[in-house]
Amino acid sequence: MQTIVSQTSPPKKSVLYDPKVRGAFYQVLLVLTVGYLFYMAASNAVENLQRAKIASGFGFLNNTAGFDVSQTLITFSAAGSTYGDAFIVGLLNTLVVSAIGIVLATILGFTVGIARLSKNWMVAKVSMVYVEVLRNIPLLLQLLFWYIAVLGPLPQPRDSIGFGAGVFLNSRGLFMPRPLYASDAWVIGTALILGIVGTIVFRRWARKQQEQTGQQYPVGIITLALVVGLPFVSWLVLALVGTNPISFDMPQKGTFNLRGGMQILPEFVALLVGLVTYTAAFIAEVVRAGILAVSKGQTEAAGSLGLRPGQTLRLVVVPQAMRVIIPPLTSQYLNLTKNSSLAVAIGYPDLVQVFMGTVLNQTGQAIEVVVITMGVYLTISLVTSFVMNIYNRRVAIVER
Amino acid sequence: MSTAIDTSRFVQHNQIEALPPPNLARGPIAWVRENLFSSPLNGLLTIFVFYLLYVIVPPIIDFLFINAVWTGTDRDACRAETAGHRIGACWAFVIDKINYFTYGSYTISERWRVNIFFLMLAVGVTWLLWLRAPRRDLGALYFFWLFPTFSYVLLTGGNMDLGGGFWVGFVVVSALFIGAFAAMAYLLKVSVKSGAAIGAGIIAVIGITLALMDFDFGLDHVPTSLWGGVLVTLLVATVGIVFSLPFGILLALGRRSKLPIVQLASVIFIEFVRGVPLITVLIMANTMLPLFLPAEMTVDRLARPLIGVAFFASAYMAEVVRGGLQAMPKGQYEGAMSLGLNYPQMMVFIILPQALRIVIPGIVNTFIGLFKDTSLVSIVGIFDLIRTIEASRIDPNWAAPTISYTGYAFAAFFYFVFCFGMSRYSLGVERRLAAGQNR
Amino acid sequence: QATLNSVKQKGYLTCGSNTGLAGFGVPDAQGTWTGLDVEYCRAISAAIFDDPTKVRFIPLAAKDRFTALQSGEVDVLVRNSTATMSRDTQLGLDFPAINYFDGQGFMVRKKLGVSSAKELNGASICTQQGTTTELNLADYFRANNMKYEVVAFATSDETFKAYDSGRCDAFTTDASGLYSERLRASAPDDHIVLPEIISKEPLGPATRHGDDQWTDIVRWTHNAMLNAEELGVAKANVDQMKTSDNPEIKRLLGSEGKYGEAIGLTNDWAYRIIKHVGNYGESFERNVGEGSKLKIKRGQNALWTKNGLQYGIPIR
Amino acid sequence: MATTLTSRQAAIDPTAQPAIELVDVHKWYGEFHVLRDINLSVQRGERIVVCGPSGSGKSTMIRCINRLEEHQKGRIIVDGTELTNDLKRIDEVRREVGMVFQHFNLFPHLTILENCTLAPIWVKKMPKREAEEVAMKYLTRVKIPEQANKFPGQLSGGQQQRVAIARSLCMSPKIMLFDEPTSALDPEMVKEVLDTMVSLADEGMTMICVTHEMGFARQVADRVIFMDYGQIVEMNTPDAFFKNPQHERTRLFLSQILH
Amino acid sequence: MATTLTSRQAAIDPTAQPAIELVDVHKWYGEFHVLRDINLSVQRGERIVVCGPSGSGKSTMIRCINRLEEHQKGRIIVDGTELTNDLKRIDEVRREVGMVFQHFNLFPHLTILENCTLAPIWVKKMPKREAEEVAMKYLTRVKIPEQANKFPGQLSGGQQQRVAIARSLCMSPKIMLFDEPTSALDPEMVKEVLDTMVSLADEGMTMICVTHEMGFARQVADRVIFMDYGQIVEMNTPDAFFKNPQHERTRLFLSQILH
Ligand SMILES: Nc1ncnc2c1ncn2[C@@H]1O[C@H](COP(=O)(O)OP(=O)(O)OP(=O)(O)O)[C@@H](O)[C@H]1O
Ligand SMILES: Nc1ncnc2c1ncn2[C@@H]1O[C@H](COP(=O)(O)OP(=O)(O)OP(=O)(O)O)[C@@H](O)[C@H]1O
Ligand SMILES: [Mg+2]
Ligand SMILES: [Mg+2]
Repeated sequence: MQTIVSQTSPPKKSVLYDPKVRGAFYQVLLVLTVGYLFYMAASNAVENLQRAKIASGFGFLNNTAGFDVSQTLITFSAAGSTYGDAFIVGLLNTLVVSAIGIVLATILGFTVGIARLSKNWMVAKVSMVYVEVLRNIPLLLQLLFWYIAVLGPLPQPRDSIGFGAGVFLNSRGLFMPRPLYASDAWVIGTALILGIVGTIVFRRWARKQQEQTGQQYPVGIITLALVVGLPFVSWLVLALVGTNPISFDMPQKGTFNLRGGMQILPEFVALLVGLVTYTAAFIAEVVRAGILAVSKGQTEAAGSLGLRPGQTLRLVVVPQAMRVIIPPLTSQYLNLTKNSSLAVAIGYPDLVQVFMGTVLNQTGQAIEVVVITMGVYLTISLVTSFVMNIYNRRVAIVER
Repeated sequence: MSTAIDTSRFVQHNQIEALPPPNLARGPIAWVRENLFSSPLNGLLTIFVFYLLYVIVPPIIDFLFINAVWTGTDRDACRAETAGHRIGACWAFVIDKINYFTYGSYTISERWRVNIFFLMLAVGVTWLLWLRAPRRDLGALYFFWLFPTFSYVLLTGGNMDLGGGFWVGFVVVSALFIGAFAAMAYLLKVSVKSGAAIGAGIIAVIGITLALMDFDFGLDHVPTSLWGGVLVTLLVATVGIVFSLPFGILLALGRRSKLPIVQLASVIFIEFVRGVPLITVLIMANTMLPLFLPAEMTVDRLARPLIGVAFFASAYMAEVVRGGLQAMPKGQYEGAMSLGLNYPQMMVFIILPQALRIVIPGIVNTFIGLFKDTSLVSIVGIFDLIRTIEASRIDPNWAAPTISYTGYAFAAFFYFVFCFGMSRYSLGVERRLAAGQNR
Repeated sequence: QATLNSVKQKGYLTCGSNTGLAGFGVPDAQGTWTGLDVEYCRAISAAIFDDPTKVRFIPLAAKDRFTALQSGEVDVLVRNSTATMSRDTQLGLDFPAINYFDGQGFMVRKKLGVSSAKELNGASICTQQGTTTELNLADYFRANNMKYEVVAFATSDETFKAYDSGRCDAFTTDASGLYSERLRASAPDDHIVLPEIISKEPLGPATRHGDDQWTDIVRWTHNAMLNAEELGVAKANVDQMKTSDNPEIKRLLGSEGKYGEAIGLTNDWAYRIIKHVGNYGESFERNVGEGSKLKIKRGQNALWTKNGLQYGIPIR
Repeated sequence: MATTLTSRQAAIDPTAQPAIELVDVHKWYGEFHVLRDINLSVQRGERIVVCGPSGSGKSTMIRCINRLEEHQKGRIIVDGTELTNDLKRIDEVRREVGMVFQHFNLFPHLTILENCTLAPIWVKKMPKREAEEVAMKYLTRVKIPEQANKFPGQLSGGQQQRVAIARSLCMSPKIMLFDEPTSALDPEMVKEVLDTMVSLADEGMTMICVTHEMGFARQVADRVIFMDYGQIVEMNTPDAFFKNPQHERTRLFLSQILH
Repeated sequence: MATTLTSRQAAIDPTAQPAIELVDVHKWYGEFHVLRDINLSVQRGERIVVCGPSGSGKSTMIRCINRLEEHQKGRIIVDGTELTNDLKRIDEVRREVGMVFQHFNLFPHLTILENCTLAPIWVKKMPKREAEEVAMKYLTRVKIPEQANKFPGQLSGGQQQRVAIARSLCMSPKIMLFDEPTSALDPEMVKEVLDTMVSLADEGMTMICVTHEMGFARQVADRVIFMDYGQIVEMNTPDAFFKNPQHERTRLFLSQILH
């Protein structure tokens, strides 16, 4: 194990060839370039703003808005509300349409995705056509189409289509009775909460029972009975006793339009339908890929253990497919939320329409408005991907 | 055939020929039973789907073809009162406006220039996407340099009129630049000649590009405010593609860089852009870009959304390319390194060609997204196809009930043909790549 | 800085125009613009180059128009913009002239049987977002203690389209706009414009604050056209009028005094305007007046001599 | 390993109802005739090894036995139940028949223990505690009780295959089917799995095993079946089969496999 | 195959500067100490075979020699150049050191010929014509000139590995490193590759080869090195090494490998 170390000349270090030095050089270069660009942009902006006499700062959020918005979830009036309120109105409208859209798109998307894998040739092909057509046409076009498709055939308010029970449809939207809660409506609420709590308790108990005795219970039916049945029964009892816990504000015909009740704007419907059908096409693909990702061997193994198809799906296929589905599904949810900004094209007052549209134009404070709007979307995205990363780490299939 | 149930010893002496399967497994009836009515639930579903199709398809066919109006010069042709029958799609409207939908208000006598642009685009796309086309390296050069430059000259008319002063300045700066390259090469102890050559190459590319733009080819200037329709739609998409691929690759390399600041900068850019809706990026480009530029500098109104779209697409492209880079086995890097290739050589000759090939489907899918997204420029007032349709459908000359639907159907058809074509292409490539792996 | 110099150097003038408002500024299929507003631009071009076609129009949405002017993208904005104090003082703009005295009004379907804006309580109203219209609307209904539902759209196209397809009971914008948009309705005769005017909307060209010479050119282009009408100088007779003895006409057409040079132009600047474009009355009649499809009465926009508000400042 | 062929033969009662019976079974994949007139009767406690060239239909045959594939002609009777389209019967049959796949097919999202208890809990409605005890018993049997709380991805191939065997055993099947259980394994891991199978065989489990491990066949099989072109070409006791193959095709095959 | 040990020994001049020298080399992966105090000096023309159990650091050692890995302590001098952070020197060293990997690492998007000419053209700035001539020479050397225009995916493993060797040779390296060049091959292909390596060795190429092909070691090696736990445990002439291993660990290892 003896080795002779012969004399070699000590290495001459050439600093320029040291990767660390080179790295530092490139990075400094980058920082300088980016910094310079930012500096130029900022100084130009300051100069331009001064020249154009545009105010800066976020003070404008406290100024009176002076305009009205068609759909507001908080009280909002041209006289009393500020630009800050307008921001909240827009944000809430975005969130509402996104939230409902996500729920519906998920349902439709899973249905279509599973249908694409159906053994029924007809069902599979129709789903395929649905997916291909919807995916390959711009959403904007679809929204514009839905908007006229929704608006076009609807009658003027005077000729409203009535569905009975105070439900009307006309070109101003869908009108429904608005529930008014009487003082003892709390009973129903309590019943609902009791039902939910009861379900949770029951499920726990059923699982324990199963672990101990192997006995299984019809969890689904009992859940339904508790969550829906209990409130219904309590309402029935109250109604029979004579106090009516819930009354309805019915839409009435006015000069131009129906008054009172609850109104769902056609813009909202068009946006929702467009977003849901479009996103569902993408979700369907995600779902299909996820299910296909679970190998046939898994189903066969489960089958050969004697699990029934339903059980195989629930215990073996779905848990594995979900791991594949959830990450792309989340990005579809994010896409839906971001796409809701196309509301601007059909006049639904979402964040971009109200804030980046009206407020920006009324105040001229482009930088502040753009920064706030983008900040909101960015926050939603970052929070979602942060949560997703945690989830992914938790469910990742353990490998050697 | 003697049964062998109880024999534990058995030898088959005569070969049983392959028989056709029993009849129930074949024929249209069997097919229908197996594929449409295999169980009561399936039967029900089939009937439901048939009903659905019955409700949806005939009216669509009816609208698009049977009751459609193909000829006419104004609204009278497409109104039930005047035409005297039920009216479906008013294709006469599209035919009447087709030139507007294609070129916008582009000067009529100059529209041949747009046609050449379409042709050059088709050539470039085919060259790049057809995997077995000859000299695809030249194709890339064409698509990412010559084609954009020529298109610029052709569409705007070129003749930027930079003036002699500019060119004097350019020559001085070029000389300095080449000198800097040579000096750097000297410092880095690589061949000064090749350093200067690289510098000169870069200058030559920029110089030739500028010279072409500056040269007066005798083409009339056509201001971008006149451009519109399919021209603008394809233009926005093309700029997005031409710009986003190289820039996306740079961003992807940046994101995988070991240098923390480079990596951080790439990550911030990519995640920022991917976190916000395109429409906000467009509005920002539209309203804020002028604010960030010096007062005397203005950016063409069409160029603003182009810049926005290009950056937006780059971020998405970067993520696709990064996927390809990550899929490259470490052995390829090591093989290249052990031959003594340096980083740029390794990337250009070994890693990127393979990584990009793997992600062709991803790239094409990004293009599809980009192509669909071009429609959003209409929201910021650019006259793309959608916008020209929107503008035409309130033309009182053509005011008729089905005009809007017809316009949208036309646009939907246009986008569908392109996007579906691209998606089939990417599927084909994907299959071929998968097949190649099993080789 | 000096817009006139840069315009002369470029060889053409860039004008911010409406994206399309019939009678005021609208491109035809060949991309040629016509309208009362854009003729101002042609007039300026005629004054500078003796050629009304050295103009490039850049169609601007309401929300982009002032930025475009501020940033120097356009030399002058001829796009039915309301002159207000805040715009004049805070946005760095100048409104050198009012070429159309307007006010915000309403349009409704005849079928509704409404004859006054006061009857619009509870109506839904389509309007364009980011405009003074939107604010005036809110003020008017509040002042009259009426309820309404507002549906706002980004562009005037979308707004009118929504109204036309029945989304709203009423459509509101400047009265001139109402007439112009009505032409595009699928059945123009089904709609009426209500008599109430709920705001003052002095519309006119706008220039950048600070370039006085350029602002003067725009201002005097307008006044030259008004004075020409008042003096009876028209496109057809301008050459005859050149020989007129009337000192006012002489000053106007440049045969007396050096008024043109004072604003950086030639002395026959006004002659060029009238030769190529005509006087205000001609332009009005041609584009929006009774002779046009819009059929708007002169009304407030008649000369002061005919009980209108248009008052040409004397050239002397 | 102690049982000799003679004592084994005695243990099987040929008069009792056979565990598995295939009568004139034919199967097609589309136009392709994969199983041709298969006749086979397996007694309780009998151990059958199936071999044959690739594509000869070995897998297809045993997959038909627990109806992972449908046959189109003939009858298959497993444990007295004929396999038809009747779903309920299939479930019953599958409960009695354990299957071990070439690629293990463990459920990657469940721990080893959960893999083993899943079916007992949901199919046999066994209390969880009890199912776990059973599972641990069998995991000890296959000598990997200490891996119970790991995930399949964390085990070596040989260990995974042993888990797969334990998982099947937890359902206490009467019959075990093995489809080339060792061919996806590294040579050193094959032995572990074969040992486990030998010890199973010693306990009198009825089993059909597709394998090319001729050592295993010699050691435990009661009969060896050779298949080719979807047919059973030859069937014999291992001794006779290896020493004195009757059919030309068998001889050729054996010459290749035994070097 | 003709050279005998004695004539070989004469061919190496121990007084000349060594081709490779490792002095007190240590390397860590994170906390894990993979190479511990490695001292090795390889003379020009010498052929070294490295063996040892899996994970003992064999690959790591030879990867350090062309700096695919960095060492953290000690000195590595290749062909008179010490390996430091200096990029230029690394390129120079890599030009002189050819490496053949277990998994070949051919570039799948280039033809065989392009694989071989890429580095000569871009690193050595050789004209393309000339590079192709050189490449064909070496492809003929490894007996696959007719495959020049195919793609790697179209060749068998053994052929691919021979291309990998030819690719390295095209850079005319002074030193060749082989990292288990035959272990990813089917047994029948191993011979082709070993033959190629033997003929290389016969020409006096300096080479270090990680392999468990003891026949190869006996035939060509000047010295055999046995590594374990990141250390060089034993180093000797092949004769002495196989007949009379000194260290307990070596004996154990050899007993396993030689059956
Ligand atoms: N789902 C299928 N559709 C069509 N043909 C199939 C299908 N599954 C198998 N086959 C064909 O049926 C034949 C028998 O397949 P099987 O898997 O039973 O062979 P095997 O004897 O198990 O072969 P191996 O030893 O390779 O596993 C093969 O030719 C195969 O290609
Ligand atoms: N990138 C790395 N990070 C951390 N540990 C590593 C890394 N690469 C190798 N190792 C560890 O270093 C040790 C030595 O690895 P090396 O590849 O040199 O072994 P080897 O002797 O070549 O083994 P084999 O015969 O399996 O190829 C092993 O324990 C390995 O797990
Ligand atoms: Mg098989
Ligand atoms: Mg190794």
